[in-house]
Amino acid sequence: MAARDEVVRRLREMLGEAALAPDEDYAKGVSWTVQVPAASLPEVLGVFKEAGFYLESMTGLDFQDTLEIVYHMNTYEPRSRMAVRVLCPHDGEVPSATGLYDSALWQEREVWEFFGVRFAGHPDLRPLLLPEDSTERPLRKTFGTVHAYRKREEIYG
Amino acid sequence: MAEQFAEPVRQHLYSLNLGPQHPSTHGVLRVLLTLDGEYIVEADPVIGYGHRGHEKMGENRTYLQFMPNTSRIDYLSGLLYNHGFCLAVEKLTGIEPPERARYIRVICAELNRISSHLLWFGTYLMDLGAFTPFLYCFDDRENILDILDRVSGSRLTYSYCRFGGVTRDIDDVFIEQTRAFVKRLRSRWKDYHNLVTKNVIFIHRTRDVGVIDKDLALRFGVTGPNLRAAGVPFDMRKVEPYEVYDRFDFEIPVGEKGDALDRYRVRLEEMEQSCRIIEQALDQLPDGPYRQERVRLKVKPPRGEVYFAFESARGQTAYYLVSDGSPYPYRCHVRVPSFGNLHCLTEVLRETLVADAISILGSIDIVVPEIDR
Amino acid sequence: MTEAVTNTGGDWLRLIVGLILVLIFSQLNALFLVWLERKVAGHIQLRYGPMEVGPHGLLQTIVDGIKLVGKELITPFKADKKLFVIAPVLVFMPVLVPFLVLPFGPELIIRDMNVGLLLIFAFSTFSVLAILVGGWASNNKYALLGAIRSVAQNVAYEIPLLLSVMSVVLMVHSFKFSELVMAQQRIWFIFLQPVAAIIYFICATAETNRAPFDIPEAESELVAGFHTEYSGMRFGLFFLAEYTNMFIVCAVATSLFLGGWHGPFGFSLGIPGVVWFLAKTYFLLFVLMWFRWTFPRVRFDQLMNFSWKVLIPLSMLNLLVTALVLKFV
Amino acid sequence: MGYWKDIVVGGRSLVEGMRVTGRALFKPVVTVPYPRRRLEMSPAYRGHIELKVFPETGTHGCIACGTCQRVCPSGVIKVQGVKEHARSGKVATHYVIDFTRCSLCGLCVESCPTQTLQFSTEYELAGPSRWDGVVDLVQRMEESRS
Amino acid sequence: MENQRVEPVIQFALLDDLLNLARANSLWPMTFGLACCAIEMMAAGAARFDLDRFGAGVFRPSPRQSDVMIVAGTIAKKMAPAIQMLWDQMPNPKWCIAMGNCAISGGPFEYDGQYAIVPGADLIVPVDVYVPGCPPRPEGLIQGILALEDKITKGEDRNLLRRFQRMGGAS
Repeated sequence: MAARDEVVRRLREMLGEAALAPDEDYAKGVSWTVQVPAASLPEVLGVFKEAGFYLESMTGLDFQDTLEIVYHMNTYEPRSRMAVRVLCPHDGEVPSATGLYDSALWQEREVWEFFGVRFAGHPDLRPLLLPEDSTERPLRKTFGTVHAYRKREEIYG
Repeated sequence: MAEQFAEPVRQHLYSLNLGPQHPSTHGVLRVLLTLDGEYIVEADPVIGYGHRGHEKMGENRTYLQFMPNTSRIDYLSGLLYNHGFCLAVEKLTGIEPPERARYIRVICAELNRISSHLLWFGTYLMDLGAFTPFLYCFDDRENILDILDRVSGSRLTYSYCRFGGVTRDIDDVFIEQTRAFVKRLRSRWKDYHNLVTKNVIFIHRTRDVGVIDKDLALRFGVTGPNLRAAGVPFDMRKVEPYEVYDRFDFEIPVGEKGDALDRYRVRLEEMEQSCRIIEQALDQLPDGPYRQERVRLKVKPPRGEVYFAFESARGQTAYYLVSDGSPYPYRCHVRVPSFGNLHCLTEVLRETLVADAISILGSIDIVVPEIDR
Repeated sequence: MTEAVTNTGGDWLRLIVGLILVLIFSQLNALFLVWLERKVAGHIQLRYGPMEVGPHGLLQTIVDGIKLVGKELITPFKADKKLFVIAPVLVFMPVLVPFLVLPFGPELIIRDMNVGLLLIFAFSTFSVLAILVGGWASNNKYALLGAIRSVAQNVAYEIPLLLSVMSVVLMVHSFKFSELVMAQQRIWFIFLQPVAAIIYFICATAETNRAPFDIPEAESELVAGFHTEYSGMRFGLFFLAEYTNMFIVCAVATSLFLGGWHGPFGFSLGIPGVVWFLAKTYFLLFVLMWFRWTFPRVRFDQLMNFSWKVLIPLSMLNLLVTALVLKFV
Repeated sequence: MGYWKDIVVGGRSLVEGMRVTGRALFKPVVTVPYPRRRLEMSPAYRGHIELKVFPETGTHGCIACGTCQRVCPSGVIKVQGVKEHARSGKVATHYVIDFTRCSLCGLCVESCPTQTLQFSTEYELAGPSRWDGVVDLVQRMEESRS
Repeated sequence: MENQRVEPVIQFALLDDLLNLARANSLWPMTFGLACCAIEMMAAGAARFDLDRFGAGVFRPSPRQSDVMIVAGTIAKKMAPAIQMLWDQMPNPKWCIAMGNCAISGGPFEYDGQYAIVPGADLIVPVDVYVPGCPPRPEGLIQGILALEDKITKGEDRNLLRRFQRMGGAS
């Protein structure tokens, strides 16, 4: 818990109160959600790295109006998972986290390969799971058979 | 004239393909090795040969229809993934499974964890060149498969759990077979220790080989037995207790240096701890319904998301489900432990021999279609 | 085995009959050993091993042989054609020659040369060259790695092998097999030279690329080692050569340390010499197979350290002690 | 002195390992000689699905409602039914499954309103052609009944 | 992908029968597991359902020395050229067993809009025997291998070394 509170304090100074949203009873598996503008992503991840967090998982979400990347950060203490959410336009650009976390090397290649969002500063952005010559973005909602393609506020209000 | 003699020693590096089809890559992993003689200069694992598109399938079928996929992502701990997916959806929808179902799930999950570790133990020894322990482990593993087959109907890809319980109740034959199995497995430790743990060739092949320390584990997101071997007691069953794991007392085995020998010891000890959990769960097994009746087949969770992490045989696995109120998940991301475990190889394999590379690859226990999802 | 060959034109007749017998015996022995290995492996691993092909799978290796003969022989495109084709023959040819001097029975040595032991070791090093030729010619990185490892391994284990054998030869002052075996009339040399026997047996397993030292054709590392590119009967020849080599190494061990055709402590209990010899050899072969299905594989540099730092000093020490004891006793 | 101790300890551990495999040599064999002796399937075993014959009606109870067809994740089931006369319910005449695309998840068996589906205990299905897996369960039931 | 069987000009009936008998009873599979079915293939090779009893237990790692390629698991599109190359590297009298629903028809992963897998091994390799199941039991794989043996010797009765009924009861 200590590392998490320390990170929350520093993020509150950096991004202001509005960006942080607590989730008290840890029901949804995340204790704090931080909405971060793309530009200040490296500093935010830097704060996490100093506090001893590791990059648990990176997920891309495709909505009609925007694309969103969710970084789940966690450390070895109970109830200390935090989600960092970054919005970026379709085929937009997000600063890469490979400088801070080596695990981002592959995870960013995967998000790029499936969603088409470029990562500035990534050493070698080439397909990871799909064949080398593949150009299609399979996890985009416009690709293949999918149930629904919604706007972001229809889910997150 | 001088240049003619001062010929710089050109390093003859050549690249070797530990190809997609190789006896010890546990599936279809290709590692592109740049070798200088026998020493590895650069190792670049190429994955994707087992990519089946689980996450895309998550978006065009209902929650319950995704169930068969969960036990095929990591087919060695199929029941653990089933169990995790059910818990994630139950957290999302608020369904409460009856007590008995929770205990049945924990017993079957721990049995599945033992069978996954046994298979790892066998294939790891086969990578090191000893064929016999593989057959002994499969002999034990067949017992577990019989027990789980008796209750779930299949040997490997169980679709046994449902939201709100399990498909079939366990009977006393199951309980008696499980107790007999635990007793038999405990009697086998002595043989395994004599045959493998004390064996001097095995010790020389695994001590100080492929050291994954805390810092490397943090940078690459390594979890599970590989992380615990580095000395960090991080086990989701203790850190974020889910289901009924907080009612059992079991320790988390921890290693010191994080080399292949520690990973081996941690996994062997973990099998023992799973046996303890099973025995305690069998003692406290309540009776009552094994499944909640009023659960609709087409579950409609409220809008929102859940990130549910649990401990599979290979490490911390998590389902990130985003629901838009319809019976179809909007996004279904699976955080897979072997992804990080394999990724740290690019760092660990430098300056090691080819024989060591195989030993390290075997000791971190990866399942390739799980990495490729 | 014919008892006493008549002396009219004795030598030539003896050689021809001996050669025919050697060819038949070495082929049958190789087939039997392959079957024995699969059965021993099976029963150690709590399973049957070959069962359905003939009674208890006896026809299994014959059927394997026929199938291998019927397979297509593939020569890789960029392989060095001539060397690639010769290598299996080169491997198999030197393996037959040592049968000439092996002491099967008191009169059953085909040609009892006084340099019998040296001949065996000379030809055993020849097969290493053939493996190198085979590995290099198949233009496959795995095969090349396997071949180079095999050369380094055989060089490293040749020296302790010879040193341990020297301590036995020192006691008998001759390389002649018949004298070596006769000297063990009452006491087998394994009781006088236990260290040399153990060192010899370890080096023998390394020499035939088996058990914990099977690095050249390490299945889990180098796909199939030096015979990765060989298909059909070419691979069959490598296979047969390995098993015949195993027989020779165990036969030499029996004649040097376990008293050839003598029964224990001189009592031959009425059993003919040949039966004693074959019984002991096949027991040693069983121990070799037992090694293979128990131990993991040694890593390459550990293999080298073990030979240069442990076996060679020990065998030298043993030789020194034997010389001193012989000098003053 | 570590040099000698290593050799002795190492040697002893190797002999220890050999003792384990040596003992295993004389242990009874674990193999089930399959074609000669078949294992008895567990009650819950999931072979491919088949239609249950109800004793009272003497035939299957499928009313071709299509619930299983909709619930199947891989779309393996195709059901065709016909109404004998206006008022009575539908009865399935063709129940075709493509077993080579079934994942044995059991959703159809659970969701069937008349509980007429069950798992068979069949596992010897090796065949020379890919289309052996396409089976009409109604026809199969009639053959097995006659 | 049908391959025409060119009949050899000179026909030695007896020799062909002997060779077929030998090939049927010593099928060396190649260690080639893709996904879940690979585990059941290992279980078939292990102690309880011992494949070595039929001479098929020698799992050769290199395609040069193996006779039968058991495609066990889902064939990803990225893996298809590798399977094709392995098939070409095998020496000629070679056969292929498609084990498991994924290898036969894409199995549970086949739906319209699937971008990642090849729906069926017979699209890239000529398959001789199909073993359905998800995953098939080890006995199912043994049935497949025995069915392949019967196909090689053109009929179970002509397999002189066979002393049991494949599909029938225990002999």
